[in-house]
Amino acid sequence: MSTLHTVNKSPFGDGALSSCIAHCKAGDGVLLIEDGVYGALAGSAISEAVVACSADVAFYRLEGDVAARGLPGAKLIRQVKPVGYDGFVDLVTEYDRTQSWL
Amino acid sequence: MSTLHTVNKSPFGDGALSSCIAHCKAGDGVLLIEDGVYGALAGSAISEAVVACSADVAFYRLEGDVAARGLPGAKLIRQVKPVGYDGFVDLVTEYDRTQSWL
Amino acid sequence: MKLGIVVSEGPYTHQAADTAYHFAKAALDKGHEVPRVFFYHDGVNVATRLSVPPQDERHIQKNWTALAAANDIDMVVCIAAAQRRGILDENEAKRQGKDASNLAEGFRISGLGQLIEMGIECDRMVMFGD
Amino acid sequence: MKLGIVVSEGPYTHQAADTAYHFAKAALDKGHEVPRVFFYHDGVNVATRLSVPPQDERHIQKNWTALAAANDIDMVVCIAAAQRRGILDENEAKRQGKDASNLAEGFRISGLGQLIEMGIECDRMVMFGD
Amino acid sequence: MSDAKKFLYVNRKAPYGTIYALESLEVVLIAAAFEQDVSLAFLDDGVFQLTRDQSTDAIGVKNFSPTFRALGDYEVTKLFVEKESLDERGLDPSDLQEIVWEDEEEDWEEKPSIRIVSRAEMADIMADQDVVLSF
Amino acid sequence: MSDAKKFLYVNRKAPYGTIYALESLEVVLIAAAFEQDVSLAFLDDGVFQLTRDQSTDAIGVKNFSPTFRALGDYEVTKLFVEKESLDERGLDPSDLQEIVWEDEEEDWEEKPSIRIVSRAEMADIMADQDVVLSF
Repeated sequence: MSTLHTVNKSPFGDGALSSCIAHCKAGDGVLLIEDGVYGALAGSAISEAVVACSADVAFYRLEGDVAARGLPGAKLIRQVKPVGYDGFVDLVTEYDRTQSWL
Repeated sequence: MSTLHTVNKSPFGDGALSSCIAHCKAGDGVLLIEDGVYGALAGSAISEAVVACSADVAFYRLEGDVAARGLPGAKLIRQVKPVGYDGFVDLVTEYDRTQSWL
Repeated sequence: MKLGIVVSEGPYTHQAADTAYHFAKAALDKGHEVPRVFFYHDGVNVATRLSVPPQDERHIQKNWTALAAANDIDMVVCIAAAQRRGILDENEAKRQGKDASNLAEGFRISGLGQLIEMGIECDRMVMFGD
Repeated sequence: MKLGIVVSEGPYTHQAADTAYHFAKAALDKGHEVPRVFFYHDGVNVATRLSVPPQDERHIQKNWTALAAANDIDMVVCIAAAQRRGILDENEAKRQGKDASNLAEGFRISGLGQLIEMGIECDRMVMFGD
Repeated sequence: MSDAKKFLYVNRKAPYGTIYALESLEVVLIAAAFEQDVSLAFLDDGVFQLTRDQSTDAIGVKNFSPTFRALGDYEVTKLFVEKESLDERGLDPSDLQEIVWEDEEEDWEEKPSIRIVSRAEMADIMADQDVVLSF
Repeated sequence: MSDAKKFLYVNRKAPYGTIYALESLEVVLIAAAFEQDVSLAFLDDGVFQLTRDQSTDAIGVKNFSPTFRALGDYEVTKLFVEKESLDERGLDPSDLQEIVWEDEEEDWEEKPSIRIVSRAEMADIMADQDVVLSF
């Protein structure tokens, strides 16, 4: 039994991603959507926390939101895997429940 | 020439108060309103930053918002002075401009 | 699978209604069911038929109305949230003595019980908000 | 002094429209002028006359309408923001081919120039939002 | 109706600045009629919803905090509050209102509804649900 | 109309997740007609508004980032971007689009509109305004 967490806010101005990471369990997934995709930026003030957590939690980013925001692939944390809206749907069905960190 | 800054968000989930403090100048004022009044709580994770800044910046809290949120006077940082809506108006006129940290 | 969707923020101001729309479309494309979408908080504002976005922007309400019609989605707008924010169907407008209504086609106004029911009957529930 | 006010969030969802109201009242009580209040972003939703809050809650739109009438405040709703969000006066509704309008008494729809003008002509400007 | 599901209502936002706390409570009151297994989680700024002595006269907004004390009558008796969230905010459990429910099975004994839990326990509670609603 | 006032438009929010960035830009375009002294500040998540290569096809939302490049035509030529905000987000100035204006007084020479400033300089800029609008 594991959870897909979605985070839709930039981690630089808002505590949602930090709180989500602090409440994740091994085997959970975290999907970054909307302004949440800024959490996939490498070399940022919060990227170490994401990389550390990714040891036992799977991280995903919604590609449409990444492209909209012009984030270059080379600047993204490689442990955060890209998915489309169809991949989003698959994740929702693969995990046992979804928790939105609004 | 000095500025009245208003902050209306809780400093625990949102970066507005930190950013405001980082951009204040000596002689400015910071008025905590709405959920911003949580920034007046003593002994919190951010109270030291407020106390340190209050050495050369005047801090105020909107009393109606403090009362609504049930924050006991004994738990508030004493450097943050209470004002009502009328005091809010006075502050706006006394400082040269107002900047809202939305 | 049956996927329930909650939209908690208003159109244009927050991306939630857009993301929920793309998610619902992708789910239907994959053969899942989306029996109901529940609009709560400012999400009820998606359901106004008076919105006139610029020509070069998407029309969020019309997108939802079309998707629901094509896929038999029950789009429920929370009555308590809608009343506060001025979203009324014709019956509600009459009952409240208002001279106009603004609910768009494909949406219906009902109670929060429909949200709980969706949670009970769907295999997964996804919330989009702020 | 002349104090200009901007309201950037919708009623009930955010406290902004309430705080702005209490601020405006206090300013007028102290003998200041509030020549204009500008409603932008979701703030335009304050201006719907279709809102029906519960009996034991304040009626934000009616409070503003009464305050403006008593003190000759020019309440301007941004046209571009209003169109996106479905706030229309009768003229706009006709022009856009809509069968209903929802703008409340005391509010008028106009352009962003009115916001800049307020900034130029007022001694202070205060923004309430999210 | 299928078997009872576990519903968790997650509250992470402060009251009054936004309406989420109030509208979350409205959902919980309705949910009680559906005979599901209901829990409420208060973490991050959500812990502020439960402070004592809220008095909203000056801001002209309805004080909905007494409603939390009525939850027991709706058989909503599990209010989990995260200790770390209180600590970060300079709050003690004694700053929260007392909320009780009457245990029918133990001669209507009054029991506390609020349970202070650690962050790790909160994570366990979240992981043990069928449906998680966030406000 | 009185003498020109100094207007600062403060942008602290990211684009697309919310509409503030777009509606801020709509204000700036209108403001340009009023012959005031206009500056734009980008700090905190506001720096994300200026990234290159924004492509919104997949999310179905209008890409408004090219509009920033038109600001020069409206005589809006001062876009202050905070260096510390870029650093915290792992961004370099080279990740931002190039925005230029043509200086009429120097034979229409193209000059950069974006000026990277320190946090302390940003505070000075804010303190030097008549009207500050926040989006």
